[in-house]
Amino acid sequence: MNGAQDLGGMMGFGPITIEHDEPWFHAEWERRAFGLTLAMGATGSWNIDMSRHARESLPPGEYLTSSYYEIWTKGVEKLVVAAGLVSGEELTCGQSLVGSAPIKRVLKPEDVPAVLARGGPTERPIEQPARFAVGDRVRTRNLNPQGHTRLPRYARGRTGVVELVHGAHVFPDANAHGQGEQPQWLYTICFSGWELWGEQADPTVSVSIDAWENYLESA
Amino acid sequence: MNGAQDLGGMMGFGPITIEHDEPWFHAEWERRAFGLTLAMGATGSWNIDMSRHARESLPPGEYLTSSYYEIWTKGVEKLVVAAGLVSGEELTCGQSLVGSAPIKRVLKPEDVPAVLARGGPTERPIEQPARFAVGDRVRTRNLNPQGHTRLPRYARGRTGVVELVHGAHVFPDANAHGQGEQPQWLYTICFSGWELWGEQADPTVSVSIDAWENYLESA
Amino acid sequence: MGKDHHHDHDDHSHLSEIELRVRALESILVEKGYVDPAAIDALVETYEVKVGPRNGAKVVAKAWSDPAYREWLRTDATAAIAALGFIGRQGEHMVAVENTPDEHNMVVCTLCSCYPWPVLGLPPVWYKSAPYRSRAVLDPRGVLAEFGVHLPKTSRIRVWDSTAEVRYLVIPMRPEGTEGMSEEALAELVTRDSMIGTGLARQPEAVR
Amino acid sequence: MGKDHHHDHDDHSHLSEIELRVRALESILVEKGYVDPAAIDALVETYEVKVGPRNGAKVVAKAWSDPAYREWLRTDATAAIAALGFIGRQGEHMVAVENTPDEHNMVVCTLCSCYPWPVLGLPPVWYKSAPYRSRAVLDPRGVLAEFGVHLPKTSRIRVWDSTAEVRYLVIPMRPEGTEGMSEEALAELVTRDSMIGTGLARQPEAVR
Repeated sequence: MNGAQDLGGMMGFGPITIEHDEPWFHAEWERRAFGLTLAMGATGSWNIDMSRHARESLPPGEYLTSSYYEIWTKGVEKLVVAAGLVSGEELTCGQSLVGSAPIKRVLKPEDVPAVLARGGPTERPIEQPARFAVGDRVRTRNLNPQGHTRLPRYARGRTGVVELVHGAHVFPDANAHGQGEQPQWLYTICFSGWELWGEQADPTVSVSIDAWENYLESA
Repeated sequence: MNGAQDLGGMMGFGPITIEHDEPWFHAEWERRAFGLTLAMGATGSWNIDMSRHARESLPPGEYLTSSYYEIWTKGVEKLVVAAGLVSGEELTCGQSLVGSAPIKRVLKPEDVPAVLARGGPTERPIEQPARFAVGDRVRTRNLNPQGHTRLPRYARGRTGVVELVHGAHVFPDANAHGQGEQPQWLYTICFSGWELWGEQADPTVSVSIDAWENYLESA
Repeated sequence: MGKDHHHDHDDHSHLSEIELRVRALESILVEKGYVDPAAIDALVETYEVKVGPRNGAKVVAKAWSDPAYREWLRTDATAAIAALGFIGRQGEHMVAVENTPDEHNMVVCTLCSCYPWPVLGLPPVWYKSAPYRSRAVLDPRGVLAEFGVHLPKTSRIRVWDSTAEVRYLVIPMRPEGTEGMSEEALAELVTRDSMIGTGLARQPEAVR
Repeated sequence: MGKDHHHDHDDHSHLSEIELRVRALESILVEKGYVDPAAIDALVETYEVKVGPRNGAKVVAKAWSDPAYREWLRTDATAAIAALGFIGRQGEHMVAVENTPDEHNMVVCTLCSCYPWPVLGLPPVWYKSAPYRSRAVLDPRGVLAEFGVHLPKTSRIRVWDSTAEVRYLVIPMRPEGTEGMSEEALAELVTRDSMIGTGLARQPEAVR
């Protein structure tokens, strides 16, 4: 979706605030928000693409004025309600009102190292051969889905070159909406700054995105 | 600039709120904000393109969470400071601290009808003939200026057809930055929905923008 | 989520903050002699009392009634509209676009809030809002549906994004069964939204 | 404009609102038995104490020291990094990109905050912030200047936008005058920012 998360090429946010000796967390609530997001993720009630979509579908003004872990917190709130695990009323009054819903698994502290070590690899074997090879010129499609996508607006309808072929990976545009993993070949596509930003761009710059085969056509 | 004002094609703002029997103003402060914006505009201390740029260069999160006349108010605050008419300190403490700066003219109540009737026509005679004619196929340039522009992101690098030729008009990209009016031919360029939004767009839709000659090249 | 309550609270403190801010700004500008508060009153009164969509309705009704005027409006809308006395700020360069059975016109300003003040007055909040500005160019059919306008699927939709100082006035289709109605009566059928393109003209039954 | 004061006020009330909100959410999730609070502790401890950019520094130092490892890192970064024990979440699919005198690499995630956790830990606030995410792809040279990195005007800049689950580790250039230094000593020169591409490796003088 063309939401506020799609920040590439936007202007007006001011300078980058660099914090020296930055702590990993700036407040206790950030620790809890981080941990409970990962712990709920580990229950298997949703996938990472659903999480990202929950965050990016916050109203743009809210997204841009919320801090990072605030966005995570609001994302988890949306996800637990959507998954039927918590009701909106429970969130409103801040306490559990009814019994719990069935859940696939609960992350135990002793399993944390193994779960983190396993991670969530997204590469999948598929039979279909890759349509593109390193060096091929491709054009990104001009897609504007209402749902989740990982094709940023600044890189739509642009011609670039295949630089890496990563194997087939879970397709977020489907996986975010409960349509299964639908794995597809994933490529790194490199564009010149000129192609992305026009003739006034810095000629020394090139930018790549990682793009699924469905995002691409031959150029 | 690629700021929050450039809303065409964004998603996530929710439904349109339609207010029946809507009043022209919703609070007294809106009346005053409206009137003082126009009254200050009439002093000739800046032009309309500078006003628009003052508003659109608010930080995106602030722009999207401010109401309409709040944005106008913040715009006037920036403009009076930039013009040297009011200091930041005066705005902070909410009162005039030093004498006034010279100002070109002050709008008197009895002149309001005439000033509004005159308006601010932007058509200017120029010697250079129009480069494009009705029916020509043109392509918008992919411009990403840090400054003001009236070429929205969704219509950059797109091919369309010249539908109207409006004469030469003040060029906002220059006029907003004190570079003079630099009038240029202005055209209405019509694009298919497909061209703007890709193959999944509604085939019955076409969209036009008004584009200055500098935004265009032959296609 | 305790959220609605918080938002309410925000809105209130917000409103008073902006009230104070506007008041302070006006008092500084007045004290410095840049602004005459009576001029503000006169500006507000103009657009609150004198200028509004009844102006545009007169233009449309005349175009419906008078083929020569309609032709003039098509070829030089600025002059044709000025002939009815509607001129000036935010209407300096007018273009009138006519709906037909095959094509529906709709106006937006995605970059700010450009709107033809002399014929329509000040724009409604929704016209200036992010939901309308973002979606009018991407999904005009969906936007029309939110306004209760359901066009045939084959109707073309033509969106005009007002990115310059040209201002667009939509001439809605004249409703059936209005033959012989006076310009004054016809003007009653012309709503503001029908001249933006988010509505249609009213049926004569609706105003009887 | 009374603005700074207002913002301070906002931040405080904001913080307490979000504190309450996170607390309520955790208590609901714990009460329902979906989350074990000790698991939250263990997750936080992992990334606050155990995993951080020293991991990546070891990878880089080894690549600087051991040509065979460097080649492995280039061709199969996931395996080469796993061989040092750095595996798992947000590092499942690794690619290492090497700076040269002619080309500087820089990593961003414009759409969220993708970052190679096993080698760098959690991302800094600036990496997740709108200013960095918006400008890294449009004006990387300007961004680098804000970080105090001034490349020759002819240097190519290669930006990697992490739009999928592939995570990028920049291998900064090995500083001059570091011949014969041990991997441990070399690792001291490798800053977090140099592995994101917003910094360079430190000069050996800087750490003596």
